[in-house]
Amino acid sequence: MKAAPFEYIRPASVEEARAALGADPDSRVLAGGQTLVPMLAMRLSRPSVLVDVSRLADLRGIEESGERVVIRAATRQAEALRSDLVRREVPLLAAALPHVGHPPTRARGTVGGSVAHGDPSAEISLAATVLGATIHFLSDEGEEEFAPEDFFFGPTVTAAPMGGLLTHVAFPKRPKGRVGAGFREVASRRGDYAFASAGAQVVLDGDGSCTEARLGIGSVGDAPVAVDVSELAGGTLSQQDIQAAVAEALEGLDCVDDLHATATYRRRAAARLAEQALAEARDAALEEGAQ
Amino acid sequence: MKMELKGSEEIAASREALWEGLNDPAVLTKCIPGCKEMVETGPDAYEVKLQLKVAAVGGSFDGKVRLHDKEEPVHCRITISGGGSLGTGNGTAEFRIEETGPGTSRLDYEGTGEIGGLVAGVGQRVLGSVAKHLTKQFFTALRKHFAESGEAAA
Amino acid sequence: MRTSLRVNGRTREVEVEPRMTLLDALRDKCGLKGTHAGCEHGVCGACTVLVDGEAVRSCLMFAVQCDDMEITTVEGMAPEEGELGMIQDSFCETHGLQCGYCTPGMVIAARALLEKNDEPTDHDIREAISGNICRCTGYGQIVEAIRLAAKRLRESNVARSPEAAR
Amino acid sequence: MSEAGRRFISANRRVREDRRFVAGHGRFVADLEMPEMAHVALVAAQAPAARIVSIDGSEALAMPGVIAVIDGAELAGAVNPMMNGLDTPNVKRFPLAVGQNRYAGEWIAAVVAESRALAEDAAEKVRVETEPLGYVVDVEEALEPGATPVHPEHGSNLLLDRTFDWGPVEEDFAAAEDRLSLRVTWGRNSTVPIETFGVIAKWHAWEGVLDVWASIQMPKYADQIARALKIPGNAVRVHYDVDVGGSYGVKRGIKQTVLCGYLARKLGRPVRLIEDRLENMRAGDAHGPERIFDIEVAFDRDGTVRSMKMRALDNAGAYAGRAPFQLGKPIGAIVGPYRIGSVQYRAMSVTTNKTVQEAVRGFGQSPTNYAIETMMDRVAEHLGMDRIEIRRRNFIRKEEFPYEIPSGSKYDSGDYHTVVDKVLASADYEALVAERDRLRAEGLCAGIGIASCLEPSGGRSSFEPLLNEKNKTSTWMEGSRVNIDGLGDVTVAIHTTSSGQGHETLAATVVGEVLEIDPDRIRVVRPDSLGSLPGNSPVGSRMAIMLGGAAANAAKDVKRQMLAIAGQMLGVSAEQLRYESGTIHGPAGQSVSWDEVVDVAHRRFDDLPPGTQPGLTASFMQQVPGDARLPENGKGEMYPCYSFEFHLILMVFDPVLARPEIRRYVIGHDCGTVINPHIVKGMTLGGIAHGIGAALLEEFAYDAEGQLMTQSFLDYLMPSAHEVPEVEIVHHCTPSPLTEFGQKGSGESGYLGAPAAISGAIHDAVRPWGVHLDKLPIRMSTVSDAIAAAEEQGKGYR
Repeated sequence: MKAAPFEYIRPASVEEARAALGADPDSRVLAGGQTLVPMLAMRLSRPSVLVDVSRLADLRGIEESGERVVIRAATRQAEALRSDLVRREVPLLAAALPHVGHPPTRARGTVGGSVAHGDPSAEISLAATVLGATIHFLSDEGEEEFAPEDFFFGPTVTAAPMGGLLTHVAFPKRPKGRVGAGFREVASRRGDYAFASAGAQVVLDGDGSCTEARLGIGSVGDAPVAVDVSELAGGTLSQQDIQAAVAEALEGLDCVDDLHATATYRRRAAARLAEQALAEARDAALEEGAQ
Repeated sequence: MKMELKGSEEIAASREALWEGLNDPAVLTKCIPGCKEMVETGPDAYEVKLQLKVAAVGGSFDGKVRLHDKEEPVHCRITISGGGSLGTGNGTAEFRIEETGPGTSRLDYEGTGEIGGLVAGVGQRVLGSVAKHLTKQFFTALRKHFAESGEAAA
Repeated sequence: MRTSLRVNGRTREVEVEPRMTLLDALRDKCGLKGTHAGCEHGVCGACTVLVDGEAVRSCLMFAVQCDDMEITTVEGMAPEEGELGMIQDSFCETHGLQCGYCTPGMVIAARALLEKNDEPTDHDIREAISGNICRCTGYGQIVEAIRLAAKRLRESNVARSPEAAR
Repeated sequence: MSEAGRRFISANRRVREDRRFVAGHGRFVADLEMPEMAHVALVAAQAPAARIVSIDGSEALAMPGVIAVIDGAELAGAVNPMMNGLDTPNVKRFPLAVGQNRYAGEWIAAVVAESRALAEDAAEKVRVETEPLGYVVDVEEALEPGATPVHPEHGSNLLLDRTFDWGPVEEDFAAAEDRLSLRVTWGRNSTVPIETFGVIAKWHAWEGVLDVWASIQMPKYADQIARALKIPGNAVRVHYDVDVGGSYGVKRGIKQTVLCGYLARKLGRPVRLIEDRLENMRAGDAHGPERIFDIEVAFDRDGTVRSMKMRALDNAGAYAGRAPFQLGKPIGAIVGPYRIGSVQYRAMSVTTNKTVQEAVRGFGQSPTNYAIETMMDRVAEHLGMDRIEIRRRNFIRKEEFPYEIPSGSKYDSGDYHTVVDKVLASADYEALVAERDRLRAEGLCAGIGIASCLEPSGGRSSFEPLLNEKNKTSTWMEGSRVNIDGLGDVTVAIHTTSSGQGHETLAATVVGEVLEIDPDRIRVVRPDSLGSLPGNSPVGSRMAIMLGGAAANAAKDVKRQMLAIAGQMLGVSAEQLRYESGTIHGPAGQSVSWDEVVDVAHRRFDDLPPGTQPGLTASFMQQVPGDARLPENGKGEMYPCYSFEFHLILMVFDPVLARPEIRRYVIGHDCGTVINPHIVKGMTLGGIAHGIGAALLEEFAYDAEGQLMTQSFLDYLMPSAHEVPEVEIVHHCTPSPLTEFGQKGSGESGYLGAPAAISGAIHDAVRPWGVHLDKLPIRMSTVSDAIAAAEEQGKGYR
């Protein structure tokens, strides 16, 4: 299982990377390689040029930028997992990251790579979808910004512009108030592509009453989706309320059938995980208030 | 593995123009994603060479295309079979064209395919989404073709 | 392409095609046969090596990506020819292997864990090796080996890397 | 020899092989470098069945670095078909498909190039024109009249259909108070070693010898290679000093070696094929049994099982090979550990357009145990009896051994009731039940799984004559040689490859035990096949018994020689001497040291007893213990030794997510005298992990169009450290009266009972919904969907 031949370029700057990608429509970005290289090895993918951006300093790092936390594309998943800033300001992402692959894949895999391949079971993509993060590209058209719902179409298929370079993903910082996040997924084995996943973030006021609730479902269809559980606002996130809101929000959820799991299973599992994620988020928010 | 594709597309072209376009190797070469070559080998029979590419997924496909049951300008059935570096594909699709207004038509299509080899064995996760994307690309190109030929005609 | 690989403290200049994985370069260009190919698509973990101190899959990196990086393979784990390192010795003590094919990757994964955490829980241990498939042992004696190595590490006076403080 | 008197056997000693592996200094076939080595990649068929119209390698051959392209027609013109186990001469098989392919992924052409990457590049350029043919993937469809035959020359898809009647089955059924029937299905899975199969073949034209280095675990491998390549048996030299990266049965390697052997001769260069994972999964020796069991069981209301009718319908895949014999091994333990008085067994092996099946750990015993244990659970459920109680009631009793089962095998020894008692005590069974009920009260699915089973070991391959009357095999011997050199150091030769079983440790331990010297001082070597004694490779849990016996007996012979020499030196008869740790003591306090005996044996012929050969060396060929007669009338002894295991597990899962968690896993294990506790423990734990995979995760799954959907490790899912729980082992030792030290086999342990136990636990957990899930692997979504469907019908807790 050897990759088909390709040319390897390691640009010295983002501009050079962009130029290399723009020059050849069959070029691909190589960052962490954890998704792309298996496809190369099986020859499902055969680009003519690989543009290795993994060492570009301008594509590495996590920083605050106003009301956002910017994670540059080639930042390792393991770095994001260790980041205090992420833990403090983007708790849902922090809750999602331990579910990404295994330690050796997180050590190389990048935040941008996870998003760029459009895998519906990618945990980072789900967190981005729930939180309304923005996905930023540099292309011939200049800088382009995508909302997750306009970006993910299906496995490997995204709205990424031709020859574009994913530069960073900007996550909104946590809202004011008592914030809690919950992330749940189910797969045959820990670390596998999930059959269903759910990410939730809730905000409580001082009395424990919910002021905002967000929920997203991943892995069940072509793309992660944010679903509307805004009706939970104003309540106390009781188990009944959560169940009712989830049942309503997930009505008509599009689920795929495959060898490993049926659509029926995915739909029911998504609901169960959504309930668990919301409850986990609620409990985390309550605990935050208690401290 | 079995695949099904089904849909309807509104195209800004008359029924006749659409019919002609769908029977014109030059138009098809332009619109079929990754089509490098389409050679007529007999009445309603073609050989195609494709270089497919959807995001990271890519590979070659050489196939034979045949048109059957033609009812000009309304209906035809297309069969395709072939293979390449990604595996094999065989399929049949029915097309029906309805006129929906002056210079606009609707193309209804419904097809089933059978995929074998590499993609069936290792790429099932991506197959559906790639197929949908290629279909979308085809119709985007087809629309563009008629938009351009419309402009040229105007 | 000419590239220089720094493996187990020694730098080698090698000529590789861009498509040659780090795994193949270690084996075929550096003669280091301890790192094994299991699946070549990033699932089984048999090819795990340390790159800049982190356990990574060498089948998912190309050799040309690795110049200036510090690579450690299982051959770099023994202090002397014929003398086992502490983690290796622990694997022998508990028989944390059978056919030995996944073992180098397991030993590397264990080292990556213990450099950061010398008091791992069983869950930590299992998580650290969860990306390494062993078909022989059912993992029980591997977990015992890493538990034992951690204990020995805690009880030893070996100076540890700054990473160990984490 | 008394157990207490042993120094090294059963001691917690390190496994000597481990040192080289932890250092990365194993010697696997892919590690070997040879000048001028050429590399093979394969062209795979895409359709499940197609006529090969043409294969055009010209474009590939024109690529730089490409040496050769060959197809099945060329190969079939030069080599014999590979051996069939059954008498099915028209089911011919060659390393590359000839004329037509019979499964998707079958190798139809081979490309040889200067590197593997170039060979893969060129393989893509081989133009294959085919015409699709009809195909069949479902085993029952393949049996229907008019089904597409996979081998038209053979006439039907039936390779084997044999019914055995042991005992008064119809009478027992008529006399029984109750009966029930069930169907269970064992999914196509296998052991999937992390090292794929690899081979290097090198032809010495001037010597007329084919050197072979391969990651094999295959009985009579050299013979088969020679026969296929039409060269003398002594022209194949297999190097056994290659480490094998796991096998558990599947590393058969015949077709790969015949292919490379042919290429090496044709090209005059060493030729190497290291299967990549895709080649391995599609068409390497990767797949295992796939079996439907239809069972009828007759029993009394007190739980006594009187008789059983079992039909095992096996989907063999596209060719015959040795795999159908996997329907034969279970005959050696067809009643499990139970006193079932009569059995009817129908074994059916059927071809389909799937990848060929190969031998897998247990050689068919694990699927059969799963069927028998599910049957016992079902009888208990039907009678409202406790599942442990019904087993206890039917177990063969300690005092009944040796116990002859209806099919003719004699179980050597056992104490099943005690093992079960020890497990229940160790697990605190009452508390386990309370814990299950507590979990259920929390709204979770919780279940206890129980399985007992036997591990037949050390067999003489009697299933061969049993299923193919032309085959007269009645030995399955193993040889070993012990040599004490001129400096007094001991070397033991073993004559096989190992794939993690620790045979070097085994041989050193038993020889050390006999000679009373530290095993660490003993070297163990693996001569090549031309320098080897006959042997049959480590299959069928036989090596502790057979290699252990051979090495021990060779060592005893050497010791006898030493005593004879010492007797001569002291002028007393050997019977008057006492051997102790290498020193030989005479009756009057005099003694002769090891070094003195060695000196006489190697240098002082004059001082040797008359008629004695110089040197100190002995070879021993171990015959299988027990009755060596061929089976008669479908009945005969198959295995000498029977290990026993009893699994007890607690499993829990959410009724919707259904992700199974094994909370507790306790296994009682009795394999007689344990030679190395580390090794036996590892086999048991590893076997359980395999069983977890077979029960829950692993399947070579095909779609209706005959395509293998699980070709990569993204879809063929093996348990990771998260899925395999910590396992508690409860030991018991009932020595075998038939073996050197009382040892029995343990190489298949764990795997034989785990699938049944896990399936049983899931059933116990879903019992409130009245659901049966009798097909492995039991996927999470199957469990969850079944619960949901039952709830819609108003069943279950709610």
